[in-house]
Amino acid sequence: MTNEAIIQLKDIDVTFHNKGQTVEAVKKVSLTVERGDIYGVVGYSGAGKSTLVRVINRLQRPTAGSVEVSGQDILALNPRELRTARTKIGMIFQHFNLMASRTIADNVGYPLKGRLARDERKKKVAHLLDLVGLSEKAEDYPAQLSGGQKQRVAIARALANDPEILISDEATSALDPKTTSSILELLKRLNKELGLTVVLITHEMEAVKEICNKVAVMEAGEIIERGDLVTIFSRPEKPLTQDFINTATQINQALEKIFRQAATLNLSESQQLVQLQYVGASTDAPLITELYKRYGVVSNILYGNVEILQDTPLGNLIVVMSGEPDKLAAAWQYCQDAGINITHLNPNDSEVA
Amino acid sequence: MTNEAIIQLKDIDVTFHNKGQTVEAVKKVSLTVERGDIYGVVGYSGAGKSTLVRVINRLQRPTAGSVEVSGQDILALNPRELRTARTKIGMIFQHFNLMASRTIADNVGYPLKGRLARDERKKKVAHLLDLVGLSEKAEDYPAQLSGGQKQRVAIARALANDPEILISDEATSALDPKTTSSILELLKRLNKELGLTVVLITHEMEAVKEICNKVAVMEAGEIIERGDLVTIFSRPEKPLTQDFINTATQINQALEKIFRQAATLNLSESQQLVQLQYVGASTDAPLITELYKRYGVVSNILYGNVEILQDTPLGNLIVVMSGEPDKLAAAWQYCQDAGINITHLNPNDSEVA
Amino acid sequence: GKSSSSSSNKTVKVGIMGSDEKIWKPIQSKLKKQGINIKLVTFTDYNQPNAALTNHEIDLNSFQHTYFMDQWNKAHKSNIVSIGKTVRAPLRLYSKKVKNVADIKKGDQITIPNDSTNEGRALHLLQSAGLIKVDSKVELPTPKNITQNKLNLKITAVDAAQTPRSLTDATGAVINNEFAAEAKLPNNETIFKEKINKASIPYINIIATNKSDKNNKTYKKIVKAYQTEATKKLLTKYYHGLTIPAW
Amino acid sequence: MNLLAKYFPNAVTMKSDFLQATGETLYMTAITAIVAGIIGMAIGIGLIVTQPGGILENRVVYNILDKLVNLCRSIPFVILLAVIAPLTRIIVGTAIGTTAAIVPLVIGSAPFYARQIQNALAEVDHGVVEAAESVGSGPIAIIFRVYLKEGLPDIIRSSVLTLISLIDLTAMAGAIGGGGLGNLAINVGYSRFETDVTVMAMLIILVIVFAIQLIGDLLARRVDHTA
Amino acid sequence: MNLLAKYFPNAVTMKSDFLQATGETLYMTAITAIVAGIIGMAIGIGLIVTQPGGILENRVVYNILDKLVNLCRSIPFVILLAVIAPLTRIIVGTAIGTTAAIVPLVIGSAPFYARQIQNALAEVDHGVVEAAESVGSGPIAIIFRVYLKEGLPDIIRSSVLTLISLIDLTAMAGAIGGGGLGNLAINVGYSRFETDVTVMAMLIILVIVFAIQLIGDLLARRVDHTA
Ligand SMILES: Nc1ncnc2c1ncn2[C@@H]1O[C@H](COP(=O)(O)OP(=O)(O)OP(=O)(O)O)[C@@H](O)[C@H]1O
Ligand SMILES: Nc1ncnc2c1ncn2[C@@H]1O[C@H](COP(=O)(O)OP(=O)(O)OP(=O)(O)O)[C@@H](O)[C@H]1O
Ligand SMILES: [Mg+2]
Ligand SMILES: [Mg+2]
Repeated sequence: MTNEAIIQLKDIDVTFHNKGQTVEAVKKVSLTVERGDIYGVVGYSGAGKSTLVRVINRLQRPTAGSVEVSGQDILALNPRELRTARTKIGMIFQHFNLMASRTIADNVGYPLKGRLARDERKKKVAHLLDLVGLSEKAEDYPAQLSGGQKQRVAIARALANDPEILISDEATSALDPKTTSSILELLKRLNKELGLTVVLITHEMEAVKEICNKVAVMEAGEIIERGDLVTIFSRPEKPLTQDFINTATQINQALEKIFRQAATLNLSESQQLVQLQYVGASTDAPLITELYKRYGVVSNILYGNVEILQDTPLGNLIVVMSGEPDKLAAAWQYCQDAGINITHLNPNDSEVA
Repeated sequence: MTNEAIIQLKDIDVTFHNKGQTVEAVKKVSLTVERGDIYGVVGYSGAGKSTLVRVINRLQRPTAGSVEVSGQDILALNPRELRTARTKIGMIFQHFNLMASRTIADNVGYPLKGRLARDERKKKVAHLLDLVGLSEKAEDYPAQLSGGQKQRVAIARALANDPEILISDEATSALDPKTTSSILELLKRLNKELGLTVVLITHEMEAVKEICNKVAVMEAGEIIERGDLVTIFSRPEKPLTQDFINTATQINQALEKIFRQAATLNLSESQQLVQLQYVGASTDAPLITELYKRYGVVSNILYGNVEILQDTPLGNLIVVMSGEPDKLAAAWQYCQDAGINITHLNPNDSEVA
Repeated sequence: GKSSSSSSNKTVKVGIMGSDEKIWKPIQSKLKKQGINIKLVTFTDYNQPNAALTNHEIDLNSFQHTYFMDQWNKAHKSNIVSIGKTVRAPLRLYSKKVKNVADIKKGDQITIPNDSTNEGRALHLLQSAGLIKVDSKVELPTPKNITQNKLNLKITAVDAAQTPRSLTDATGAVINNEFAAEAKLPNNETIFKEKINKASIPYINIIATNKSDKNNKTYKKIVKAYQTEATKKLLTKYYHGLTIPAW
Repeated sequence: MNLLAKYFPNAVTMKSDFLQATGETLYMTAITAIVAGIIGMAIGIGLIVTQPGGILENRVVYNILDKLVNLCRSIPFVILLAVIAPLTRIIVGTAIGTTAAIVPLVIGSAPFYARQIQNALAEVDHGVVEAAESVGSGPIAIIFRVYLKEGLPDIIRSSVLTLISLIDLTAMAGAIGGGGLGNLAINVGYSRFETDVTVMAMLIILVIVFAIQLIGDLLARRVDHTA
Repeated sequence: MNLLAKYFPNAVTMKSDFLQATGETLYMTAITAIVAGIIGMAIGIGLIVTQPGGILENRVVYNILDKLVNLCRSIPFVILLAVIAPLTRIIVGTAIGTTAAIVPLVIGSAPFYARQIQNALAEVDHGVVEAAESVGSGPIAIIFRVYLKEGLPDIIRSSVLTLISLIDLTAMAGAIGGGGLGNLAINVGYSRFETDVTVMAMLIILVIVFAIQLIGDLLARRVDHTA
């Protein structure tokens, strides 16, 4: 994959004026998406994510800033050029925006009319519906679909034009985990096989972890943090990012529960509750066994989350370590030397890390 | 909390007729929700979840079956009685259904009109908006809100009447993890403090794990599995349930990745990849240390998910165990005796558990 | 125009008011035997037949009196001329409530037709009945031009077809002969009638054509065909003496 | 004023006539709008709530209303003026004059307005109605607080349309002595060939029409919060 | 037949007149509907796409169309019949007769229909229009494949409303020799006090109105997939 920038937003401002009121939905945001990226955009509800991505295909003209897509200055295009540019940018809307008067098949086939012959169109629509698992609803109307089914129609429609860029605004928010997985897999496959660039707004950190290679975090109209997936997940800098990652791994809730649990409430002198965080190869070394082997320290995992992001393992364990105080100290030193981030937790502080 | 049944659905059928086509959205479903339950309903997109819960307040008249809520036969009520019954059942719609012509405050205050004096109403609305974090949008209109903001308005409105029962159809699907957490916390608090019974349709297994005490799994119009949270999560019987739990814990994806990883591809004779699953107290015993202590078996955690559901720990680890073959066998025996479910994984089988 | 040709198989279009069809139909059949084809074009609006005539969409029309024709010619700088008289259609004042003009009381309501010529004519009628006085300088007075109204009568202009119907509400109504006939109003409800004198000459109805066609022989034949005993009988049959032949 | 006299030689002499006619038109339009508005609104709402799938589904009432509206709409207005004279007499005591004109005007425009209201309310999102039902709103609340509120922008636009049609209709009220600008334009201007009177009357109607449209557009925009 | 003769003494003798008048009414209505339908539709669409925020936002065109529609709607139909006679003559060669009546009928109903279309299309969800824009649909595609398609149920309902109003309007076409059932009802029934003719003419109009409403309702229901 090349490092060519396919989407370049520079100093984008979007301000809404409504009866005297002014809402600065997006403030001085710059964002570069490279061809082949699956770029996750996360952030609080109302942070300006939808508004920002609508700027990419000029559904929303920014109040200030410049937009370049595939080398074209989107804001300078005339209507005809803009239409051509838009055919290469698929968009899945947060509110689906299906046409109530058309069947599912016709909704999906809408973008193809006039571009493909009838037979080819039919075949393609059937294929797309199959991809999203809605073949048997082809002749139904949107009003007869469940929420998730509608969302899948919107996904199929956005892919109909074989876009180079897909803007997905919460495209799996109404889907069950299994269907979500299959959709994400689909996007990943299109990304791998056809080089589809994806801008993925989502609030599901699982989705981000599963397919994104880059992430931007938005807060109050600004991008407060951005970077590649592993960096963001292993070393989040902003409190909001940390919060998101923690709520996603549910570590906060886990800690709360642990603090309430018997095992931790009567910790002896020789026991210590710690949180271990590590990235990369550390997991290959059998840490817990090692700690016992070397220092006789016994570790009991109360909560654990070891996962693999972009082929890089990421560990997050809460353990009770038991051993002689000096041995414990030695064990901690060992951990630190191995690049493991260690946090001592005090169950009697109800404050959570 | 008593064991009184507050919602009792018996043999509910819902069939839609559309131009000759017939869709059996719900088939012979019985469901009992007890007062104080937070009952999760999960299932594939299109499984019939929304249709089923709409039967509870008779927005959808079932084709067959009986509905009892708080001891009343809902299907037998006259319009006036039905209205009274409905005031006690709050509902958050999957598609929000906000009134475009009313401000956010008026949308939330809608159910209170005529029930509370103007001042009290204002105060209550302000309080509800504060709960969902939308105080500064009080005078805006739905069209000016982001997707998640709309959803929060719908939540506030559903709570306005101080309902005894809250039916929540994907109420957090458009919310970021932080906001989701705070909403779930809110529901939990209302449940604890006021005994609010909640029927929670969701596809976010984290949400289920976080607040539900019971779960029902729907597939193709039927409830295929139901029970209390820990049982369902620890011993899912149906493949669909397993799938959901696995996709939620991302164990499938993890396995795929692990199989691709260096550490597992060159396993020696004395190494074995295993998946350990345990419920309850097992975590209190420092398993991995114990295995080394007793059998000299070194365990390296490749993937781990240890979490606490309803104060019961639930472990799911994928480890590489290394040791003499007979020691390994002994270690496995030890695990089994301790009530730990052990699965041997063969990385060269690309088939996933 | 084209109708100036007097070839006998030529179709002549005659514009009439719908209610006159029953008089014209027999004339039509009679002329057919003489090789003259008449096409009757019916109108409901007084302005249209003259416009149609000057545009040669019709060749003749028979619906107006001389007075109306003069007014029209003045306003439209047109040259429509009379080629034969048809009938006199005196206006009458009817009442279901009183037997005599003298019985009309203060503040009573009288309705009159609202088309301008009949309106003016109706006011003149009321003047000659001694009920009101109108400004003599105005040719076609409207209720605005009433200079004296001792009885303080309420004079309301309504659609001509409404005048018979308004007898239920109003004390009196000035009604065109045509509508009086159609409404089959009993003669004894007439309390005043337009006099046939010099002043009523302009109100004699005519068959009119464009000046250029004034001498068209076919048209003259048509006038002749109208001015017959048979037509007189028909008029009596349909109008019970309300409409008086004027030839 | 000279220019006015030049182009409107007859009209300038009829200031009081124009004033009176304008007053009559506004009077007829206003009273009719209120009465027909209420009746049409009631019937339109009736049609929506009793229609199949409506909140007070009732085949009989729906069919009666539906047929009644069609029936009234089948009668050409000029005929209506005449045939309902007895009814007019019962209601306003006489069948001629400006006030009497209001009865046929109401009957002529109420069914039309009812259909407009029905069409406007048919666009109200069913999901929103369900949301109101789910919090225990009864039919009255749903009608006033959901249908009329949510449908308001469209109702205003339809009302403007009806109001302007109504002004057109008042032009025919002259038939029963209703007067008004339309009558002036037709019976003075048109039938006496005083074109300037017709033009002047139409100009005044034009001003009224533009005012109604302008106010309606403003109001509709003000209450429309969908974008 | 005896009964018919008893209650409709005059009407029964006028079978051919009724047939002809029905034909004329249908002819005028149909041709006007087609022509005014196309013009009104075009103007209505023009208003929607050029309005502020529309897909072809254009203040000048919008204002011209908007004012034009208001202007035409300000002219009472009876006046319209007369004032556009010169235009009628240019278009159909004559200003009298059934065909000639079509010109004023078109001008009288097209602006009304334009407003109806405008109101109907104003209800089309903006999000759906955006979805079409996002896949590169141009104005033509959005008009035909989104606005007209999504707005169809409402367009049908509005068309029914306009069509029925049009039939009412044809009643006045008699003024310029247009004939038709309305004319029969007015000029024979009403003016000649042959009530049975009026009633019979109205019954026939009633049948036509009911047929239009029925077909319209059926069609609207068939194309409405929102619930
Ligand atoms: N048309 C509008 N008029 C006024 N304010 C608006 C409008 N559209 C959006 N906003 C405001 O702009 C901000 C950003 O909205 P946006 O839809 O981009 O948020 P988001 O990040 O997509 O949120 P979510 O995750 O809830 O969808 C919000 O505060 C919203 O209220
Ligand atoms: N009005 C309707 N007419 C016909 N079929 C319908 C209708 N409403 C729902 N269905 C069908 O019934 C089934 C169940 O729909 P339902 O909305 O209950 O699903 P769900 O479980 O809520 O799905 P999701 O998670 O996607 O919201 C679906 O297959 C859907 O297509
Ligand atoms: Mg958004
Ligand atoms: Mg659903």
